[in-house]
Amino acid sequence: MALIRELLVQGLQMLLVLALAPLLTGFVRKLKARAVGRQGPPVLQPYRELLRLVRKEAVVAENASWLFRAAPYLIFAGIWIAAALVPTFAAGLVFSWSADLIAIVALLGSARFFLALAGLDVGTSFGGIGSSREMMIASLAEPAMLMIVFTIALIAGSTQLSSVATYTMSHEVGLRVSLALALVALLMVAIAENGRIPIDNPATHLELTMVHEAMVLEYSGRHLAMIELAASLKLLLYISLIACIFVPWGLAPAGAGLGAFALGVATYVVKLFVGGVILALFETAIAKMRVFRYAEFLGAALMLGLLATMLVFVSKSL
Amino acid sequence: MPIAAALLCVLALLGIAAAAVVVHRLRAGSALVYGAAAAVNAVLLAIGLVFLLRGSDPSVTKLAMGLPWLGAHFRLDALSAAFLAVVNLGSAAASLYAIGYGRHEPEPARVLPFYAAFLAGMNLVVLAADAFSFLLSWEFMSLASWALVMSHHRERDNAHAGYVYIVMASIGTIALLLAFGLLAGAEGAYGFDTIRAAERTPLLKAIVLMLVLIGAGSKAGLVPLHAWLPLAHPAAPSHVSALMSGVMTKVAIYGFIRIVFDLLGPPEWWWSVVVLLLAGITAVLGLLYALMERDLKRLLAYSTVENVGIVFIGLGLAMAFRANGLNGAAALALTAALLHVLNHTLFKSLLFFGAGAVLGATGERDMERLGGLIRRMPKTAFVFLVGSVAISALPPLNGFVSEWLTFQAILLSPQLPQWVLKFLVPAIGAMLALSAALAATCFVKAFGITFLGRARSPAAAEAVEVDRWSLAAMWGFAGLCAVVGLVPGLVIDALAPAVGMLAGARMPVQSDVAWWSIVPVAAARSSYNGWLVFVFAACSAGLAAVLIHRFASRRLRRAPAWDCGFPDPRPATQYTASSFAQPIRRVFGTNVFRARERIDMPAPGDMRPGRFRVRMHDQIWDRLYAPTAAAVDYIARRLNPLQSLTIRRYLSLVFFALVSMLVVLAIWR
Amino acid sequence: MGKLEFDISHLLSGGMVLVSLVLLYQDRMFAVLRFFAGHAVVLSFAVGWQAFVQDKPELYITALIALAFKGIIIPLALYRIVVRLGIHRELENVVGVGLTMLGGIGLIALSLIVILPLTTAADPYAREDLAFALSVVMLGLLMMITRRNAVSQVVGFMSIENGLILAATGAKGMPLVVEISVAFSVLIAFIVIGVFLFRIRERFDSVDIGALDRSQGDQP
Amino acid sequence: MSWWTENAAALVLVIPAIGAALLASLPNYRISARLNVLATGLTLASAVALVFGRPEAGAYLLVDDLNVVFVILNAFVGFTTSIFSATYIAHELETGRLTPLYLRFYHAMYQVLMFAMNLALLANNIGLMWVAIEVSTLTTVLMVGIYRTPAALEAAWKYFILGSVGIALALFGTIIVYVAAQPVVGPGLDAMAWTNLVKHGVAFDPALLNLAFVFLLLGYGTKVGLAPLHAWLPNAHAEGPTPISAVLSGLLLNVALHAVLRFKMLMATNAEVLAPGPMMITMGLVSLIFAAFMLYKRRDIKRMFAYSSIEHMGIITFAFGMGGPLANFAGLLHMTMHSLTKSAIFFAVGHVAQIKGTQRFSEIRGLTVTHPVLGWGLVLGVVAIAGMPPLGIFMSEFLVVSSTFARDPLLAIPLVAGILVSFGALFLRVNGLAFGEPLGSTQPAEASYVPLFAHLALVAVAGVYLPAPLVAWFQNVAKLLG
Repeated sequence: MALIRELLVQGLQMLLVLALAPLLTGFVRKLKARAVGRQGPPVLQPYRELLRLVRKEAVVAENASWLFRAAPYLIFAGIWIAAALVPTFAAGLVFSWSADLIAIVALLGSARFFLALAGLDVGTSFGGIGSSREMMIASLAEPAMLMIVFTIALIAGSTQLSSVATYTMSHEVGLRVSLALALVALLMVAIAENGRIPIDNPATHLELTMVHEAMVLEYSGRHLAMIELAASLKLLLYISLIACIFVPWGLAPAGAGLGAFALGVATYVVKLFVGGVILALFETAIAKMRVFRYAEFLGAALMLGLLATMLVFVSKSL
Repeated sequence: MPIAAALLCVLALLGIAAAAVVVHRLRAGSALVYGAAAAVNAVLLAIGLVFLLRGSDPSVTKLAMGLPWLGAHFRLDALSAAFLAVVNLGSAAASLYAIGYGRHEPEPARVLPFYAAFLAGMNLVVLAADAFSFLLSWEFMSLASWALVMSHHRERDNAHAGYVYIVMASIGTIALLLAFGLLAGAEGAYGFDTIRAAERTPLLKAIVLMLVLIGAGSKAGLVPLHAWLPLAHPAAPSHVSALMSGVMTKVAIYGFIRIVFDLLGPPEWWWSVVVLLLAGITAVLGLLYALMERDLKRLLAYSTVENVGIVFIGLGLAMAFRANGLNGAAALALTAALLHVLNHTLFKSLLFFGAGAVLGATGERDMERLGGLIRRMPKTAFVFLVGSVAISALPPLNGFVSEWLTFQAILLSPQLPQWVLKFLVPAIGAMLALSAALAATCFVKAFGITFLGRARSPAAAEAVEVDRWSLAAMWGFAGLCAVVGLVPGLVIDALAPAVGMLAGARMPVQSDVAWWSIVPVAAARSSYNGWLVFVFAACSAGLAAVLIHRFASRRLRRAPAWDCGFPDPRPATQYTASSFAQPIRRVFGTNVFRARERIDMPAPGDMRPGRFRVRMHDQIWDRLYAPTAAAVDYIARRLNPLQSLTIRRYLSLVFFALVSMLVVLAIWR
Repeated sequence: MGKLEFDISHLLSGGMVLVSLVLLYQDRMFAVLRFFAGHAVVLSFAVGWQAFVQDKPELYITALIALAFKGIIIPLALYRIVVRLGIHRELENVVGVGLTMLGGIGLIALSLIVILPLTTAADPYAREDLAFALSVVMLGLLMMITRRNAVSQVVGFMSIENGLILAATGAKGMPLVVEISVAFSVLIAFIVIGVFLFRIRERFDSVDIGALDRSQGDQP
Repeated sequence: MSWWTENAAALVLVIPAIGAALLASLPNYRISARLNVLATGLTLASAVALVFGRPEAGAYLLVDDLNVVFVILNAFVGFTTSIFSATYIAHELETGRLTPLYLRFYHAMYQVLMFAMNLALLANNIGLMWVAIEVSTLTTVLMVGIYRTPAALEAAWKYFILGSVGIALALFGTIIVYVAAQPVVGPGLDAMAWTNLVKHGVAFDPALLNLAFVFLLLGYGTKVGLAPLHAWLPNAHAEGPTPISAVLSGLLLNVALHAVLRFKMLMATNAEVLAPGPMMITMGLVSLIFAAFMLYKRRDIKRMFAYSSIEHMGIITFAFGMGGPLANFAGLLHMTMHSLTKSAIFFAVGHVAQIKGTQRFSEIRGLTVTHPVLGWGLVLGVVAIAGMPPLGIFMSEFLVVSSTFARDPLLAIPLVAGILVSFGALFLRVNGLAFGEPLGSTQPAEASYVPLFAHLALVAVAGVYLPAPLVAWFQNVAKLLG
């Protein structure tokens, strides 16, 4: 009985993230438009786009291989699973132990792996640009991410997100320098990973500096829909990750009652809202970088992460 | 008596080698030899596995060979069994693969005998239990593999590769020889059991460690002793490359573990600092080299260097924990290392098989002349993809598991008392993470440029799928990559005896954890469940696909590539291997390789094509190897006149020798 | 042995050292040959005297050989070769005579020093004799390496043998001295060198080893 | 049989002597080649007989553990070389480099050389030993010069001058030993007999022994080919007929080494003398390192392997200089293995040079393609001489290096360096010789592979398995050498 309930909760979480992701994207777009004084698309626009895309027929390049057609589903699946494993409204989900934070990061890595391959599959110049830059960014962002994971794991004594969340809630962790650094680093990584300004501009086309869009240039129809959905899922994932690690309050503890869950969902939505607002403002505030400044940006993230890890020992030893 | 059986198998291999000298003339000769070798390997594999799973006691034997007063000792214990299994797993697959691949061999006479001898040598190293037999097998292994590297001796590079290889190998052997000299002492107690029993001063142990790092490290490919590896591994026929990269480096790692963990006695904590630093640098540099490569097999060879680095990170951690009596943690780190040994054998052999298939089908190793093979040889492409995902440490395949375990071990580093280690280990973790991420980049490049896109040369356009035998070997290893990745608990438990004997503890039993997930320390701390993740992903992907095809559109139209409106049919417009690596080169290359880009852009109206050239320097070669060679050459040149003096001058030499000796005699008292 | 005998043998072996020095000093081919003959004669006297003192008649043979071969035949043979090759004028030393003499003195000193630590228990004559013989040997060697001309090198070599034979006869009751001296002088000095000079002459009209060294097997 | 064993020692000397006489008088070279093989074969048989029963030491002849090793090795290599020389010489006659008359001389000299070397080994009398070594020098001088080319004559001349100077020094040493022995043992032959010398060595005057050893080491060391006394060796090897190169490298060097060892044993008996070890170690290391570097710039195959002989003699001398059961054992083993391997290499090289009509590296390539058997034989030989397993030299180098490093690390470093440097040179060359696009004549070889592969087989077996009696015997000798 309990198991079934657990499974239901888990399923609920999966559906929840799936449902909220486009909304978040649309919300951010809207907000950005407003911030620069435009009307902007309606908040529900992303849902419409997805529906339109899946209905359209898919146009595929002649020399595209099976990998090209399989990739979108794999990418979507990878990111969805990852998103489903991050505690959003309830800690201690039944399958949360099937992958810890490192595994989640790696799952995103697999998704990216296939995305980059898909970019290369048709053999166009744009696809190549996109993939090579995406992988370059990733190969700098991942170490930074893992440094952050280390920091958190060293403080919380676990890489298990549920445990981390409960630890952050239960203990009086206090304001740790290393945690602050980790947070900053995590934000930078999140920006890079989601291809937001200043790394990449999700709204561009035909710009030699674009990364993600260049990769998916050949996609259309349902495939494109999958990829777009995956992209917004990823954004959601990172925000809920930050939320779960740094502001876990409101998460329903394992095996809690319905009330707790309701509260959890509510707080979660609030967190997403706040995250979206911050992101939108940040993006409108600054300009995009040159491609080869990424290295410095992400290098800074990596250094912050490393510094955070080092500081953990110091603050512990104090 | 398992050891006797194992030795008989080795004898059989030697027999095959001898037979091969004549058999190769037959039409089915090579198939015969490889088949026989595969069979023997299978038996050895079985011996190793049974021994491990049964957890039997060491089985020892002594032959009246080798050093007369000592005899040749052989011993099969958990560690040897584990490596026996790994070695023969790789060898069996290689032999199977070669049954098909060997047909392409122009001169089988130059491969077959040495192939079997090489296998025998590797097995003997793992079984040997006294310094002499160990080194004899070790050097025999090097010799046989040298002959294999020289098998395509008409290409000039191969001769050079073979030369560098054999010289480096002998340097390594000499280092090990010196190490054993210290271990055995002046009376020459060369038996491993006596060495194990002896007491030593810290200084002596430190010297031995350094020598072993040189000896085993040079064979395994630790930077900066890796220089021979990317030359020699690709030079050999592909199934041999697979053996050298996938198996021989493991034998080298076995040598390191055997001496440092088993024979040398309890480690000092600072040893791990040395090992960790070397390992971290190896992991990152190996991959940067690989990223800069455009030769598929050399790329794979360099990535071997990286993976060796990862294994050594695990070993270094194990040392650190062991030195501080944290046996549990040591067990975790060591398990990670051993598991990665197995994993690397699996996917590196698989990838080399794939590269061999490509080479056989197109005659090309240069990625810039390949491309689009996923359509010409889909099966090979698929297994190569599996290998690439696995080696990039991506879930749900095996590469991820071992790196995940290594990370878990790194996360235990706060328990270490020494501040140096407290700070170093996370940095090493960062390096590990960096290398993992770069590995993904590298293999996106390797797979993407080779198999995706459009064919860059006629050869690639006309490629055909490889034979059944080769495919069988590749499928087998791809399957194993998946199995180990999905249910790693079984392998971890199988490795437990070996770990227990070295680390003094073992990881918690995994096979009885709920849902077969793996829990290195405690469930609350961290856990991972490969097959569940896989099932989830598969289901959701499948579900999504089905739903969309069922309820939304399933229509598909083939059209020319869109390419933002500027499609260009010429394959030359695709991204190439080097252009793919360009961002990374910009980021790292300038310092690591002193990479300099020269762009020659014609003035407007000038019709000649623009040119872009990159020059890179292997700094390790330039600063370490080239000067050494130059020094030897210089001395040789300066001494050379001494052999064309006049008789009178020679007489004066004699005269002065005599006088100086008499003077010595005079001033003696 | 008594005082007188000792002094005489001492004198004779000392005389050999002296002659070697003189030999080292010469810069004319014929003079070299002449003094070499003298060297041999002194040797034969020394050996003869030992034969008389130790009354070992077979040593007389050695003395006779020394006198006949080294004193007369070989010098004559060499003389003829020199004449035939017309090399009697040039006799270039490698280092100046003065330096050579200094070296010679140094060598003698060295050999004395080396022999010195001998326990006095050893028969005194053996000590002296060894010291002188050693000096002669060293001087001969020095001569070989300071002369560019094959003939004078051969001479140097033979003066080494003289030293050896001096030592051998000095050693009381040493057997095989005769055989050894025969082996040496006859075999080496005469046949082989003869053979070689012959061939060398017919190949490169000179015995100058410099000429021999022209064909360095391994040079480009 | 019993008669055989009783007179084995004498036969080892008599057979070559008779052989020499016969061969000198026989005009037909085919028969004489066969007779040569027969004589050496008989010598070998009687040498082997020495294992079963050995006569007690006489006034002139002595058979003990030490020299039995050498005698048998000597007879064996002499035998195989004579087989090789039969085919080799035939070819030389076809190409007209030698005339029947010279062949007659050659074969006679071959037997004389055998006789001289066996005598040098068996002599119980230092004077006799000296005479024998002298004779062996002269015979080899004549054989080196046999081609009468300018290069050959020069080589012979060099060899002759340096050899006889060395021999002279050795004689002086011998005399001093006698002077040292005479007061103790009493005048006469007894004072020159090994048996007595070793027995009474304790009482000898140490100063004299020291002096003697200096001269003996330099004198016989010249024949061993230790740097800086080595000058004659490369030329003699390069210019003489290859069988002689094989015998020189494989045997004559050993004979001289045997003499040095004898005197080392004598030194070992006396406590006050300064240890011969350091001197031998120094000369060994100098030879090793010098030769190792000299290997690089060689253009001539035989010359290169001559230098490699110097190198190995260096290692052996070093090992004996280190002393102790392990090092001495290793030294003996290394010496045996080196004789077999090096002569095998020269067999191969000889045929190669005959086929290709040149000895220059630059004109030979891809042997394993054009002449697989010969090529791989050569590769195997080089692999063996480079100290690779599973061949014999690996075992001895293993023992020398490891024990040295354990006892005196600082000495091991130059040793190891030398070994590595020479290793590099050898493989650099074998890469060029055996592999790559073939170069030079591809005519099939009419070669005698039996000696070549017999030697290599022995070396290969010895690498992994040494028969117990041989071991016991070596260990015994190692003990004697102290």
